[in-house]
Formats: sequence, C-alpha cells, structure tokens
Amino acid sequence: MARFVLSLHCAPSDHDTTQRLFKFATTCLEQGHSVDTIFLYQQGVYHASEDINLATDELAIANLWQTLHQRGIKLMLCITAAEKRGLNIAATNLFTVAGLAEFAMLASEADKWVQFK
Amino acid sequence: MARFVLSLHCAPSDHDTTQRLFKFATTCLEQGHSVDTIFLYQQGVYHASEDINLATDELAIANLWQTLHQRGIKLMLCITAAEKRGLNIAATNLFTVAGLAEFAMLASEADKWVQFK
Amino acid sequence: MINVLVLSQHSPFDDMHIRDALDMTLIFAAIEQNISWLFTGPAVLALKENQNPESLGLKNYFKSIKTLEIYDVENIYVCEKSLLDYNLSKNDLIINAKPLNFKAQSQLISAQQQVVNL
Amino acid sequence: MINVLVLSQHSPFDDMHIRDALDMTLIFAAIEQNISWLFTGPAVLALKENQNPESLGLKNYFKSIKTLEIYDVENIYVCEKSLLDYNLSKNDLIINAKPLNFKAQSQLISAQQQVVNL
Amino acid sequence: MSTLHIFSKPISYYDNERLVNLIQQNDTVLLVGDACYSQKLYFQLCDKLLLLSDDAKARNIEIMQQNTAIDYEIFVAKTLSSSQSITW
Amino acid sequence: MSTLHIFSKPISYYDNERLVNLIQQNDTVLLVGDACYSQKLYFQLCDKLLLLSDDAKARNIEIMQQNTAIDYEIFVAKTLSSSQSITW
Repeated sequence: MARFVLSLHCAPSDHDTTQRLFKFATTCLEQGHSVDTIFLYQQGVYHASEDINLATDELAIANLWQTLHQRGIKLMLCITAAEKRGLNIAATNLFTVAGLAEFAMLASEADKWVQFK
Repeated sequence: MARFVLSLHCAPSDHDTTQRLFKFATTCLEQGHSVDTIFLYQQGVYHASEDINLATDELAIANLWQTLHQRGIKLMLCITAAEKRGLNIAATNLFTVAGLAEFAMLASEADKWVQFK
Repeated sequence: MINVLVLSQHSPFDDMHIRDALDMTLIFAAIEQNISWLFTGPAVLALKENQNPESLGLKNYFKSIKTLEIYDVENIYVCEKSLLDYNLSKNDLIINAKPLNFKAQSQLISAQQQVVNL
Repeated sequence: MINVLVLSQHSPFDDMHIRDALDMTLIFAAIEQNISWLFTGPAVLALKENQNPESLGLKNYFKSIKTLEIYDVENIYVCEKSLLDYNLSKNDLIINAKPLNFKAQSQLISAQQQVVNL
Repeated sequence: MSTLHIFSKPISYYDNERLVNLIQQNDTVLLVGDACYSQKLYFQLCDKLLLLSDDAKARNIEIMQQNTAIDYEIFVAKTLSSSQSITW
Repeated sequence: MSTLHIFSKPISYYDNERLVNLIQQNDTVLLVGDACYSQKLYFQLCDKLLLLSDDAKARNIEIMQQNTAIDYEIFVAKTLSSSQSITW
C-alpha cells in the first residue's frame, strides 16, 4: 500500500478542482493507501478561511474538508504563503499552520505527490 | 476633466499589478481627473484582508491603500465575490462592502473604466 | 444609457470567471444600460447544451444563463471561429446567441463605451 | 534521498509563482534531498541580469536566486529554446544555469521521483 | 516506466510547442476537468488519451473511440504505475 | 477613434490567433508589466507598440527603435483619447 501527499494550489472559488481533490483523496483511502497530508500552497491557502459563505446549491466545500479530516487526513497550510496573502492564521478551521519544511519532509517520504490546480 | 473608475481583479500576491494600479490612480488625480472608485472584484477582494503580513523589503501595500484613501478615493469591494472567497466582510480595512449594482452605477456614469489584472 | 460589453474567454469551470461575467451582465441589465456579452475561445463552451455540473456537486449556473432573455439581455454573441474550434453549431447552444466573425467582433467592440474582460 | 524537480513556467512578476518555486527549491535543499529547478517558457526571464524591481517598490528576489549556489543548489536548468525565444544567452543569466534541449529535459523529468509545477 | 501528464484546462491554456516536445512516446496523458472539452486537440500531444469519466460526463462529452474513460480507482492506480506525475 | 489594448503578460499567455484578428490597424497596443519582455513578439499584433517606461526599466528592457516608451501621464491620456480600453 502506498503513501500519498496531495497539494492544492488554487483558491476556493475553483470548485471543480476542489471536488476532484476530494474524490481522489477518498479513493486513495478506499483503495487502502494512506494520504499523509493535504497541503494548501499558493492561492490554495484561502481554503482555510472560516468566512467562506456559499449558497446551498453550491459545492459543499466545508463538508468535504470535514469528511477528509474525519477520515484522519492531516490538513496543513503553508504559513509563509498564508501571511503574504492575508489569511488569518489564527483561525484556520481544520487546517494546521505549518512551515514548508514540514510538508517537504512528508513529500520526501511519500511514494507519490500529486498536485491539484 | 474626466471621471474614472478602476477595478482590481488579482490577489494581493500580485505586487506588480498593485503598484501599477496605485501609480495610475495617483496620476489621474495629479492630472486633475477624478477617480470615483477603486473596486475589488474576483480574486481582488483579498486586498481588503486585515491579515496581510509582509516583510519590510516587500511592496508596502497597506501604505498604498492608505494613501489612495487619504486622497479621497472611495475603496469598495464586491460582497458576493468576497463571501464566496472567504474574505471576512466584517473586517475589511479601508474598503467599503458594496453590491455589484453600486459599482455598476458608478461605472455607467464614469468616462472611463480601466481594469487592472 | 451607455454601451457596455462583457468579454468572456475562460473555460466554463475555470475558477468563477463565467459566473462573475454572468453577474456583471445581469447587473448592467438591471440598471438599464445597453449590455452585451461576447463569448470567445473556450468560453463558448459555457453555452453548450445538456451539461450537468450537479453530478459533480457543482452549481448549475447554465440554468441562469438560460434565463438571460427574461431579464431582457438580448445581445449575446459568440465567436464563430471558437464554435468551429470546439465543434459546436448555433443549434447546440442553450440560448439564442449570435455568431460573429472577427470583423463583426471588432465592430461590436468599437461601439462600446466600456469593455470589461472577466 | 529522492530526486525532486521544481518546474517554473510563469513570467517573473506573475503573482508569486517564481518566488514560491524558489522557496520550495530552498526547502528541499535544506532537508537534503536532491533538488533540481528547471526554468522554461517565460520563467527563464527570472534569470535575466540587471533587473531592478526595487524601482517599482517590489522585492528583489533575484538576489536570493543568486545565492542558490551557497545553499548547494547546483542543478539549475533552463530550456534552451526558451532562451532563444527571449533573446538570452547563457552569459546574460545571473546564475550558472545549464541550458537543456527538449530531449535532455525529458530525461531530467524521467529521473525524478517527484515533479512539482509551481 | 513513464510519466503521467495531467491537464485540467483546454489546450489553448498551455504552450503546445513546448509540451509536444516534452511528452514522450510511452507517456500517459490524462485529461480532467475542462481539459476534457478539447480531447480532439490534445491528439497533437499524444495519440491515446485518458479522460476522467465523471468530469467528461458532467460536461456532456462523448469519449472518442480511440480514447479511454477512467474512474478514480484507475486515476489513483495510474499515478502509482507511473514513475512521476506532472500537473500542468 | 480607436481601442486601447493593454497587455501585462508575455504574449505566450494569450491566444494570438484571436487577438491578431481582433486588433485593428488604427488601434493602440500598450505593454505593461511582464508583457514588456516580449516586445518583439507583440509585433504580430501591431507594428507600433507603446511600453510603460517604469515597468520596462525595472526589467532591464531596452525599448526598440520603432516602439515608444510612455509614462503614466501618457498612459492616462491614452485611455482618454481612445474610445474604449481592454485589459487582456
């Protein structure tokens, strides 16, 4: 069984990429693989905002992250990317604020790193 | 003397576009024109975040907005765009939260609408 | 009343580009300006019929595009060449959009007070 | 130790793409992986000499690129064809980067465990 | 072993000329998201394409005979059977 | 009266073929930001280009003889003397 890390590079306004990341991650788990982290980088950091406010006919982004979190996937975001972009790093929902080094170490140990953007 | 409205469409991580918008707006004023509003739309809404944290050798974005505000330019952001993207609309710095209609009316009365992205 | 043209060039699910353009178009119609919307490049795919974004959990904004005529937005244009590029004909589109060649697109642009590219 | 390739394709001041790639490159060097960085398309312009972003108020990140060798990042590559496209020669670059033709770029990619496009 | 190339936008978003030269004969090209709309144009990069089935269906895209629809299980499996993947 | 076309990225970011056909003989093409890097390639769109002087200088770009460097005063004036502007 393989170890994956996934990174997300686009803002939460890209719903299509978000649903794809979700399905890929859950399929990894269903196939018996592990997803060591999902890492927010570049514009992806905005996914950790607690102020995303979507109508009920929109992709239920908050639920998707909740599900991934409940299934034990470590949700991380890059602190440097976040500070430059204006994310409030004191309120990042289910995401843990991390340095790039922490992610790079997980990526180095993983069998596969797949980017979503 | 002409009336301008300007709109900004890119995230605060695009420093180059930000400095250009600033210089264009101040030049308009220096030439005796008016800038009726600068409007944040699409990823531009993140410029209103109060959590942008930049090192001293970076573009002093906060100062640029402060200057434009002091010169009497109305700084506005699109509420719909902001809510979908996770901006905290209760803490938007010098920017006023507005509907798209408010901006569209200003744009209709202006001589020129110039986009920055 | 001024002439405003909204220009769309992005593919249907590239961020919220087409939806932002839709909002802008509807607002200018609501405040009674002479609004036009031109779809060019991969944006023409936003007018392709029988798409079903709900199957991905995504909002079906194509339904809102279909209602443009109700809101008196009648000047909907598509780039003729871009339709060809994606093997679409006028009849494959969800609304009655007028195909324009490049010369007609240039003329459309020239007739505007404001052009906004979203 | 694994082989990691950072791929840059964006122009120097397009958002923070090149700077994000620089951070990623430095971090993988710091944790002692075998990191390479390939500049292709308009990204090769980030290696052009005598640029002065401070005159626009922008951070001069080119200075940090120049220090890559100090941090033992030696595998810096540029697309030969892209240099030509922008009229640059190897001597116009701020660091010692190896020009690669397409075949060599494909071989470089094949030798990696991870490729990250930033 | 070969490389998995993942595209999520129509081909006009990319620099074809460089890509044509970087993608090798035995590599795999996977179209997801809006890339599915231009399966015909992606033939310049590779003569056999994979399309993510859910994404193609939602866009009302019929998959051409020479191409292959795949589900997420195969998507995951392809990343594992390739030496490396690149998300363009 | 003519249209002012503003570009901020190298020409490879855009769909040249459509642009070539949309830009008219008497239109003005202005290169700002990273678009200045590819002044040579922008000739396919227009045979006389304006470049924003500050942006070109910061990038160590020498402005070609047939092109014109402009400052912000002229940039503002050009938006006013054109019938409409498009930021591509």
